[in-house]
Amino acid sequence: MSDPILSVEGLQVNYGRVEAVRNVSFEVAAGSLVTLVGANGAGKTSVLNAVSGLLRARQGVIRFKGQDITKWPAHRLVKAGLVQVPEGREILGTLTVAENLSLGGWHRGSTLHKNVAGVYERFPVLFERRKLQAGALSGGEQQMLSIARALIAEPEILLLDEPSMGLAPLIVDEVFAVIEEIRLTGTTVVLVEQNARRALAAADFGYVLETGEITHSGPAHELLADEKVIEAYLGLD
Amino acid sequence: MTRKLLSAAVCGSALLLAITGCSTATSTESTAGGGLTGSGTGADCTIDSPIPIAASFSLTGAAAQYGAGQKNALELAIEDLNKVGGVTYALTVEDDATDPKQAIQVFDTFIAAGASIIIGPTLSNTAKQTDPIAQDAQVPVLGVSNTAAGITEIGDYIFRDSLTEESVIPQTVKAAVDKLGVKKVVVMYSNDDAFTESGYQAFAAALKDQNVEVADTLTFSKSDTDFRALLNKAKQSDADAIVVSGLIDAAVPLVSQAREIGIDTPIIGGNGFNSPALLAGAGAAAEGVIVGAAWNSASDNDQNVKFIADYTAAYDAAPDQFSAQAYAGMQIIDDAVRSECSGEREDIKTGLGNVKDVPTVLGDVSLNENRDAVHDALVQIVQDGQFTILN
Amino acid sequence: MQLFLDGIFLGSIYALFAIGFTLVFGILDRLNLAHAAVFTAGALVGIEIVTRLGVPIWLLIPMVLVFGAVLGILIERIAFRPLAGRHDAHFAGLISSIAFGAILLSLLQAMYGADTRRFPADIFTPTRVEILGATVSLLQVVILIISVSLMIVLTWLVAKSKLGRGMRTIAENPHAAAVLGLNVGRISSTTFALSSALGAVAGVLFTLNVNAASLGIGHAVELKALAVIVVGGMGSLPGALIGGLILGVAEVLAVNYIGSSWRDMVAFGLLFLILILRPQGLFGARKTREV
Amino acid sequence: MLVEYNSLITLIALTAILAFSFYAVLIAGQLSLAQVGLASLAAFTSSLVVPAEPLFGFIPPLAVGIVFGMCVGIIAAFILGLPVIRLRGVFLAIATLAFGEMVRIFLINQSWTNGAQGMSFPKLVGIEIAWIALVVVAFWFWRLSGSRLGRAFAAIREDELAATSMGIDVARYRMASFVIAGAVAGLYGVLLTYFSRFADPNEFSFTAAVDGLVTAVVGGVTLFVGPVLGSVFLSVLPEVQRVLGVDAGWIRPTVSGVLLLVVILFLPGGLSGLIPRRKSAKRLIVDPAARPDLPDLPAPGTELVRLQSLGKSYGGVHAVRSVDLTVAAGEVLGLIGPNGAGKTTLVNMVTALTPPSTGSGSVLGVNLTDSTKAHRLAQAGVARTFQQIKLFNRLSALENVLVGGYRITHDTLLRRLFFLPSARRFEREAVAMASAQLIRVGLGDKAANAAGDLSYGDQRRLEIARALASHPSLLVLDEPAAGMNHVEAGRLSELIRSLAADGIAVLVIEHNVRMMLATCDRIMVLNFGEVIASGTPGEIARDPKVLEAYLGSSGSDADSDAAAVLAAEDLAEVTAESVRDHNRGHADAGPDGRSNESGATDVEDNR
Repeated sequence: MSDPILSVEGLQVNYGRVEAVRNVSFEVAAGSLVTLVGANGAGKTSVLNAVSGLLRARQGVIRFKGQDITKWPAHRLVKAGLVQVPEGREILGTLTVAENLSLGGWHRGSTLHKNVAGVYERFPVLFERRKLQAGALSGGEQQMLSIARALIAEPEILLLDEPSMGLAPLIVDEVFAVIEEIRLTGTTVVLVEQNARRALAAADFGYVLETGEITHSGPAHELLADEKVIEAYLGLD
Repeated sequence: MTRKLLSAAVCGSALLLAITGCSTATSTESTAGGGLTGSGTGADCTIDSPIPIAASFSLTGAAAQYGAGQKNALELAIEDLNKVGGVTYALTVEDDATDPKQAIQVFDTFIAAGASIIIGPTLSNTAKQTDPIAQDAQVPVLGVSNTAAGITEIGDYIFRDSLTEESVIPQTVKAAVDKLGVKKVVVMYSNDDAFTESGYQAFAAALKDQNVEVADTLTFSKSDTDFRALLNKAKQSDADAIVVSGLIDAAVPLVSQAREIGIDTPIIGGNGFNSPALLAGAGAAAEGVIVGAAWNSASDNDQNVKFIADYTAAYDAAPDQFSAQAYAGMQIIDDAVRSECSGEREDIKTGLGNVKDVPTVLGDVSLNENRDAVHDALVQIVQDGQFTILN
Repeated sequence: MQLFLDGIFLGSIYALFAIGFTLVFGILDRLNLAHAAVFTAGALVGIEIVTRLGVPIWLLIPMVLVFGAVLGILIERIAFRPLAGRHDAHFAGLISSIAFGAILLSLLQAMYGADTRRFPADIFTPTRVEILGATVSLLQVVILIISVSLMIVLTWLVAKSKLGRGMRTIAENPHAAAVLGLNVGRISSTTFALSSALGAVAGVLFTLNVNAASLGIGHAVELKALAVIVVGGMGSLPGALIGGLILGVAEVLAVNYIGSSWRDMVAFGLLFLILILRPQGLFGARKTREV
Repeated sequence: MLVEYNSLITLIALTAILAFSFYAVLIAGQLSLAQVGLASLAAFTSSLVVPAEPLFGFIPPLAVGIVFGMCVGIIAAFILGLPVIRLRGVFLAIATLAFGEMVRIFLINQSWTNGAQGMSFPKLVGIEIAWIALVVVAFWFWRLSGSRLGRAFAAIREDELAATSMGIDVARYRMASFVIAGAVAGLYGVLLTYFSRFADPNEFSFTAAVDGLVTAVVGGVTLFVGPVLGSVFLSVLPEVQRVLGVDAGWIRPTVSGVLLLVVILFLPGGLSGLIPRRKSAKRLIVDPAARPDLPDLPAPGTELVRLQSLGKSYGGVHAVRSVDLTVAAGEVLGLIGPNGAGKTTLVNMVTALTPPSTGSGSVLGVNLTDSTKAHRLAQAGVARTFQQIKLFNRLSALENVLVGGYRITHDTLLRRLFFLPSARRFEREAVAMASAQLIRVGLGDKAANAAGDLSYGDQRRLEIARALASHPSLLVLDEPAAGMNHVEAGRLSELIRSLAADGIAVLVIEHNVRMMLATCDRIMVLNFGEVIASGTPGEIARDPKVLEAYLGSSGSDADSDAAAVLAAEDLAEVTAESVRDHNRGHADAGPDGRSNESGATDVEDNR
């Protein structure tokens, strides 16, 4: 593997006295799509939030493009090109679609308009609804808005947290198609998913989390083929 | 665990009760040793030990601006009196934080520490809570700023050198009627303050005595600073004068705003108006304000002239009536101590009972049989930026 | 007419205080009880600046704005930020801001003593104008104009500017704001700075208007301002202005038709009635918060 | 020489009593600033009735004053409570603050109080009476803290919705805490004025209210000694500074302010947080004999729930339309359907958290109408869990389950006050019942852990245990398997079956279709608020409409039997994958409940 764009070593995250994440290490190669899969409560989101600066790591080192970013606050990371699409979409329901998008370009004053235009081109439905309150969008549209909003921040690496959550299977297809597109533009993607099968099918490399620890890792297709992994740790069959 | 805690708490408090219960019996008897009696009388009196004087003023909190001046003046007085020789005073000043509960604790501390006399507290309503404690412990108290009714009635150990509003205001009203021919007035007062409310009652009585018509009575809050609405209402009554019982905080904005909205009639104020701050703050607007007061800064009394000069030099601010009364209070105590030549509580009490025509910064002061101050009150009018005497 | 104008002017003072107050309350959802102390500090420090440096009034206002902003940042850093993430942050912030206000007031007493202070008499020449048969002072008109323009500028700022967008984002969803790369800490600080800058200037204008500043002035206005922001609508800037004016007029009417001793009853009675008669949901979409 | 501190010690007790008045509302999660207003009402009115001589020759005047003052406090608090009790948080604080100021202005304008000049009172209270009163008050709150009433207050403080669904009448208990606070405030007012011998209405100002609140908060509301600690700390502080020779003046309030700031910022639980937290006072009681005798459950097969064309719309949007449904005792009925299909809205209507817009329904003999209160239904025997876990996070697991037992336990406060043996017996019964439920869900070893510290799956199980503790006839589970792996889900399935075997009717929403197929007797499938299929698990697995709902493909191609069968075989797989994804990942988001802000639950949205 070439020099990873993102590396995590020995990460530990606590909530009060509860250890949510223990000694997690992984690497993400530039331009790749890496997925963290695991059941609800396995600690996937905690890992992602620690990387994106929303949570303080108790222990461990996180590097982005060679720099130690462990203690960087979220806004600095976004500016540096590490952008997260949060779980639950977190769109701002009382703001319009256009306002939501411009918030994505908080640190991109000069290129904001170009980026928004680009996003409207890719997601015509958002252009149609740009003056609507974001809360009035359907779930799938909201997810697209959330992703689009992140793209406006010009991410070098995009962290996606459960993008298929709460969406009908057809919409999930669309979301994964968008992820694939993003990846083709050269943006590195870290995808956290409960929908292990879908995620592994799309990814280059996968890590399996269970109760805060990485229990399996490997090229995604190998994990996908490893029925034992799927059965034992993901509760799928 | 909880059970243990509780029983510990119960035992602890029981113990506390026992101890305090016992110590009450042995308490409060006397001031330290016997060194507080001396030889000689009056100016010749010599007492070896310094006499412990305690003062409780509001140095912080809402009444801090009065307490600060009182403390300054008292310290100045002690310094001056200690220079005279023969008798020395050791002063302790404590802060009641404008909180009666604090004042109660301060009084307890003073009484237990053996203070010969307690000066203060700043506010009358606080005094009503603290003075009974001193009365019970037979420690004399000299109020230097308590003007409300009922203070000295608390007991025979309670004195004051501050003239009550009842003794000042009738003179003020009379002077206004005599000299200015006032027939119809509007009365304004802050009804949430003991001092100003009792001032109002005195005004109301005096106005009735003088057959002055009260066109309207308006109240405000002691924390108010915008009086335009009230003044506009007062203006409509077309009165000859506006009578105000308020603290200096209210006086300055009230007077300024009255002039601003075009009220040119005299404004008659109580003790609260008697402060250099009125002249400094209201400037030209203060012209024509009539103030009945226990103390006149313009008085040519030697002591007063010196006091104002010394105070101004020491604290870089002009003294007000509160300061003057505090200074005078110490002069009265000095007289009482020297007359009995003793710093014992009982002797000071006796001495205070006999205070007669003691020269002070307030003029010659006596304490009457009700332990209230008797001295000339002055009615002043502001002219050319100065308080000048009207009567 | 005179009555009405008196009420309007009285109300504009309340509004001036309330606008800064409600900025933090409405946007960051924090009740900053140190605001009254900032108000007092603005007045006293303003007097100090004028007395010492003899600056004219138009120069004083920006200086006090800066002073207030610094105080606001301190308040946010000391009394509010350390509480972030605590489940009782609303409630603890109430108490910590009380403590901060107490410290500020006692430091002010240390610096300037407890005496009532004033601006030198010549700083603002009192000019009286006749409007519609009523007499008003120029200063009152200026204060009203400042209140209204502050309200307009702030409303615009919150609605349209990038900072305002950031504020609203934080108000709606601080977590999303952080994800989007907004510097939540800095925007909170800025909001506090704005709020306190307004509070400090309000103190100066208030003092100019009534010609007296003591340590207690903020406290007296604080309770009325609380009434104003509830009456006007929690967190609404135009509401703060309108609420202030309503309260001012109501008080003046109370003085004239009910009796001046019951005037303060009007403010609190109004506050009480509004809270009871209108379900709390009407004041904004904000959910109940744990206290 | 303690005599110089005589007043100080008395005032510590009095201040602590005031702080207890704030404590009384704070423990129920309310913030009221009316306390000093109530105290001054009590104090001034008591002067009108307190006789100079003992009443009837033997009732001391002070006793008359105390009783009268407390009654005034109670009545005034009740009258004030009627309009304001439905306000929350800061709004309640502001409304009560306004009340306090109104009382002050009223009293100042009364001639019988002498207005601002104040009134004198005889000195009837000394150090002994003050401390006796404090001990009585503290004792009362100590006994309250472990009683059923105390647990109800704690539940309301932690989560009102969960408390309601436990059968706790939230409005009534909030009023109760208000009234208790009023009584204590009245006591304080009377004691203070008959101690200080003088009072004017200004002493009972906003500032005094804030001081009282600060005292209570500094002391902490997690332990009944909090107010006493707060009072000692704040009352002694000036005295200590005086003894240490700190200059009178501005330094003292500065120091006090800084210390207050330090306590608030660094001691989240107040001073009482420094006292080592008792390891959940109670241990599990596993002795089956200790469990209470419980009424029998309805006979298996009895119809417990009947809904007829029940519907709910929000502003024209139909969340649920015209659902008919019955549930019988001993039966497990499953509700499945894509996200947003209206499942949670439906169970919210069944548990009376949401009033229906159309149709009728009856649950355990209670009709579902606009005015049906959730706690009434809970008392009739409905218990539930929530999609967004709603535990009482700061209480221990056992305490959570004890609150759950609210419906079937006896009120123990009075008995506890007198240490009656029955109090111990009732408590043993309650603990035994709670222990049994904890053990049943497999949390026996975690009884003492704070609920908020448990892992996600354990929190789900704890919620079930809490629901079971009320001995329900109908149990409603909203996504109970979310966050569980398949082993845990399997155990949960067994648990649900065994509950049904006991005769409990179980209504369960779950996305884990495989588990549902294995667990339920009947399954209803909802989509867009409508029932699109209903039947046995076998029938459901083969229903093309179900397939369509989940796959979102057009149904026309799936008409042929062959396709349907094929698709049905895929169903479990696909649904298990895709549908489960919208569980919000509560543990992922952290047990601090952050996800409460980010993703409002259906329940919250609906209210």
